[in-house]
Amino acid sequence: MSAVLEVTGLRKAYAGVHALDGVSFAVEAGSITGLIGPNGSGKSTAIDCISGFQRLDSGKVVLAGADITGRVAHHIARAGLMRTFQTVRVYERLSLSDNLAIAHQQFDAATWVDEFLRTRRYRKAVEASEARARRLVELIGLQRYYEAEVGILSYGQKKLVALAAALMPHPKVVVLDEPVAGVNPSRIREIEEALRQLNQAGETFLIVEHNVEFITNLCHQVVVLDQGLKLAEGTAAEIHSDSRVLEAYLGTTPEIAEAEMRTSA
Amino acid sequence: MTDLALELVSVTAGYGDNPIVREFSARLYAGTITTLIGGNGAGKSTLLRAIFGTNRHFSGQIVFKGETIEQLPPWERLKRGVGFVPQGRCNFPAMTVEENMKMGCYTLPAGRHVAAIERVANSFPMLRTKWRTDAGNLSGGEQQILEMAMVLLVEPTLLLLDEPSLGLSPKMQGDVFVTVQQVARTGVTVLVVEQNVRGALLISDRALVMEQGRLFMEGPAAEVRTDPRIRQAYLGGNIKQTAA
Amino acid sequence: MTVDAVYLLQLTLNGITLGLLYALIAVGLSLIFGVMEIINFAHGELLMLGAFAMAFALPVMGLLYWPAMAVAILATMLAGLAIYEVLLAPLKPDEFERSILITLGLSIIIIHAMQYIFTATPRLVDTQYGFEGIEIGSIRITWTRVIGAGAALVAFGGLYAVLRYTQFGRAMRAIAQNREAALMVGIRPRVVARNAVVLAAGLCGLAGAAISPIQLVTPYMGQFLIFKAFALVIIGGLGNIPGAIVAAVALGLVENWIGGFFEIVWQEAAVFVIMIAVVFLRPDGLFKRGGMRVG
Amino acid sequence: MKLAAALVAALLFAALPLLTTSNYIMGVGVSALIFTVAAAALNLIYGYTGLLSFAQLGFWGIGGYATALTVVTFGGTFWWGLVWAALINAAVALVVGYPTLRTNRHAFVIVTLTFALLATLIARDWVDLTRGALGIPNLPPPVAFGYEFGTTGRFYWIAWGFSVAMLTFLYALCTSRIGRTLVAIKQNEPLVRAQGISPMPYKLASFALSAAITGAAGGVYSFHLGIIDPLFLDFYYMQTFLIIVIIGGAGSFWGVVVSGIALSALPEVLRFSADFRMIIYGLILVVAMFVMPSGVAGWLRERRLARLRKTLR
Repeated sequence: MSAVLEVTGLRKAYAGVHALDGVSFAVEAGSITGLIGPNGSGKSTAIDCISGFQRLDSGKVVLAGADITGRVAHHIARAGLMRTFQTVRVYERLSLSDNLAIAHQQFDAATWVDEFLRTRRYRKAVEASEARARRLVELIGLQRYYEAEVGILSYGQKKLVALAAALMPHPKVVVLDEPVAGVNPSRIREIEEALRQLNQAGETFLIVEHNVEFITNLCHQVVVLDQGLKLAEGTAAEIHSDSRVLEAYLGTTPEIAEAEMRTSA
Repeated sequence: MTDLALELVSVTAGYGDNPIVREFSARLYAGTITTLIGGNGAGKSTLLRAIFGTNRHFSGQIVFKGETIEQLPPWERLKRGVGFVPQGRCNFPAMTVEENMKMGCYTLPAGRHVAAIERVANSFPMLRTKWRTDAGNLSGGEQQILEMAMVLLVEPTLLLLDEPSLGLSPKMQGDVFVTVQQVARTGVTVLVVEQNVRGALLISDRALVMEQGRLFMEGPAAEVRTDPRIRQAYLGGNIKQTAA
Repeated sequence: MTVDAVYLLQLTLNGITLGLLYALIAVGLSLIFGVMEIINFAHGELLMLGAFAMAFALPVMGLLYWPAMAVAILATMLAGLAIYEVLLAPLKPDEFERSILITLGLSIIIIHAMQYIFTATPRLVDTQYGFEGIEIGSIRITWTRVIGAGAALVAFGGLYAVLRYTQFGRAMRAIAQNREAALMVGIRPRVVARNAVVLAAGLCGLAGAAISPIQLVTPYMGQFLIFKAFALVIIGGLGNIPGAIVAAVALGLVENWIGGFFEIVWQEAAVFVIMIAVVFLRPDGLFKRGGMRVG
Repeated sequence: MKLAAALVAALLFAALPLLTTSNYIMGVGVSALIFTVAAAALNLIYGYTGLLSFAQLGFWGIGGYATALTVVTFGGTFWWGLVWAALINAAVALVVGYPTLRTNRHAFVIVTLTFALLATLIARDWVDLTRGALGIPNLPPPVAFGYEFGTTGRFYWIAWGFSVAMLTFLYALCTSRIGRTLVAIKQNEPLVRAQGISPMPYKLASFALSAAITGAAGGVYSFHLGIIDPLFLDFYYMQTFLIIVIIGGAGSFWGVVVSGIALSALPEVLRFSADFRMIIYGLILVVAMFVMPSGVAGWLRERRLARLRKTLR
């Protein structure tokens, strides 16, 4: 296996506070990699920097051999990195089929001239997009909503739509930002199963998630962040038995006695 | 620990059409510190906002000092003694510490401003050293303490704290926890949501554990601290399934 | 072209007085944007109402300047209160486009109702000072201009004091800086928004009253001033009060200098060119923005 | 269905000069057709792309003057005048749009508003070019292949052909992938960027196209009036376009077309004094923003969705 996404020495500070203080990790092609850590550990900042939604201060991001460091979001997407968002983002007032088609259109060869002339190239592109959309909709089990406006779906269903949209153009890596946060427990299993199937079909995922059980069940490789630093890295089993990880989640016992002395002094 | 400070009766609250906290019932006792814990998205912040009144209330009752307050706007609840320090930076960054403190007195009659500021500034000596500094130029920990001070000016009897130690160094976290303890010693009831669960439980009397918007477990802080299910609340997905 | 120093000085003084009156309008817009994140399109019509109120109050008051001005300010404040309670109070902070369209409708109604009732004939407003003025050498400025500029300066001083030293004004800055924190300390957003609109209306009424003896009073006078005020709000930085004042005075100067030497069309175009240049070079406005700073 | 209805409506409109000899009715017809095109162009930038542009008034005026000046001052034909009107406006839209769209949508609204009022002032004050307040009277009727469109009845055909062509073009655009992308940008710009699409070219293109079409519409309308003066930039026109879009339903192609035809005819039927008519327009705008902010089309759509929700749940 080779790394499809390599992140080296990622740094980002807001007003002097380090959100990321030199984080490096790699995502192997064909793997599911988890990125976990407690609140404020820098996970979201990391994927925002990788996907071009925030400027990084320093570091290097390489996607399938191409340096994409500091490029704008739509360039990075076109280079083959698709992402979802923590608070679900879909086009509420467009149909499910349109939601998926838009995610694909930047990746086919048809131009607007082709479209106006309805050339063969345009028709083939639409066919390919449609076939892919049908397949993905079947996978997420929303066939009966194919022509319905996405706005009428539930929160969990919208998360599935966002996932399907990210997969539309056969990206090299799909970055999922909290795919199961706020989703019904019964549905979490469905999402887990869908991701596993997609992975077996060759898709590569980088998943940021709070739900450690979900990550443990699914991921081949897990990276743990804490306070902007990489705390641990390894297989799910290794991470689960690493005491430092639990420490990070539950917090270290602060030196309260010491602090008391400081404040009374 | 018998005096009731706040009673939540089957509270359902959230945003828009989306209830996040569902039928949540709990009691807080006067002068105690209670920690509210639970995984991300469990509805902790939503519950605090519901008690202060800055989100949508669907059903249930919030009883404070023998009065139901769930229909009151936030400023009325503040006048009755419910103080809330939201998550993240919640001060006026382009105003000095002094001006921020004066804003904290907003609901007090003008005659009491000077005495209130004097009283609170005495318990937070750090503030005096930065009196003319813009709040936006303070460190994260200093801003957190300023925010708590701003709410304490009106002498609330119930203080709701949302992630007071988030983004602070361990040393500053310690200072914030000690401050919370000091506040509780003056008789204020505290309900705190904390990412540093261990630190929070160390200073707390009781703990409420939330899962999927509902109350999952409650008990004395010391017991909850050693309960193995807490580990699962953070590292596992669905407590009910794994616990069964 | 040789530049006559006296002529230049005259233009400069005229520019400053004009700029201060622009500033009164722009500051009001900035104040409302800071507190409510909306734009009041009908702000120019408040100015026009102020000018009309002055025009009607002066004869009744025996041409006495100050009482008539007080009447004009009071009248626009009442109009501002009515506008807030009926139209603006239901708006949420993110409804920027809706606020513009609603107040645009209001502006149409006010202009045409005034025109219907009072006709479009321009009115000349006379005061106790008539056309007397001060003369320094060959420079001449009418008292009405001097007093108008002076009243504007006093108003800015008063506004600064209110925003800086009173809970009433601090609450406006507080909401502009952090809405959630404002709720935390018990501020009632609607009350503060209403105060801001009434205060801004009062400033506009002052501007209208001060401008009425200088310019002809017509139902359309607000529209041509307001568009400059909009540009000034952009140049100064949305919601930035000192920025709007500095930009307004600078614009008054630039316009008068250009108008003194070039064709009038360049004078009108200047504000737009400056605005586009500012937007191009400094997308966030010329001055630092961020939560209605004063001083 | 809709297309068939549109075809029938277009043919009915084409038949108007055969049904009536009244210059007045045909004049109302010309206004209705031209205003509908201008409103549809505003719908492209506001309803689809989500950018509230007041600059349409400026484009309308520049288009009118550009066409008139091409014919009167520069000795070109009416048809070349329309081409210039479109090209100049597209260029102006790019110059104004590029810096402004980099900031935020608040700035866009205010800058376009300022632009519209500036255009009014220039029409009045740039006397060397526009002849100031007097305007340019007696615009000659357009001529094609020796046929002079000298009467209202004949000019009507130009207005009809122009609006059918423009509306067809806009319909094709709005229902294409480009139109769909504009809606996507309006709804969720970060998501659009995450899907590899750069929003800026789309926004600029829709602003420039909207400007070009509005400009050409202004050109046609100025020759319908036969005179152009600063009143051609009266805010009345902007208000009319806005009300058509808002009542019809921003973002709905057919909603705006239907309301364009209906609302341009309505004030003519009601025949109030100019001031009174404007007061009613203002009231309509205010009331619509409170009662029906998404227009008739939006209201119908909400009802349909509510039904759909019921059957799906």
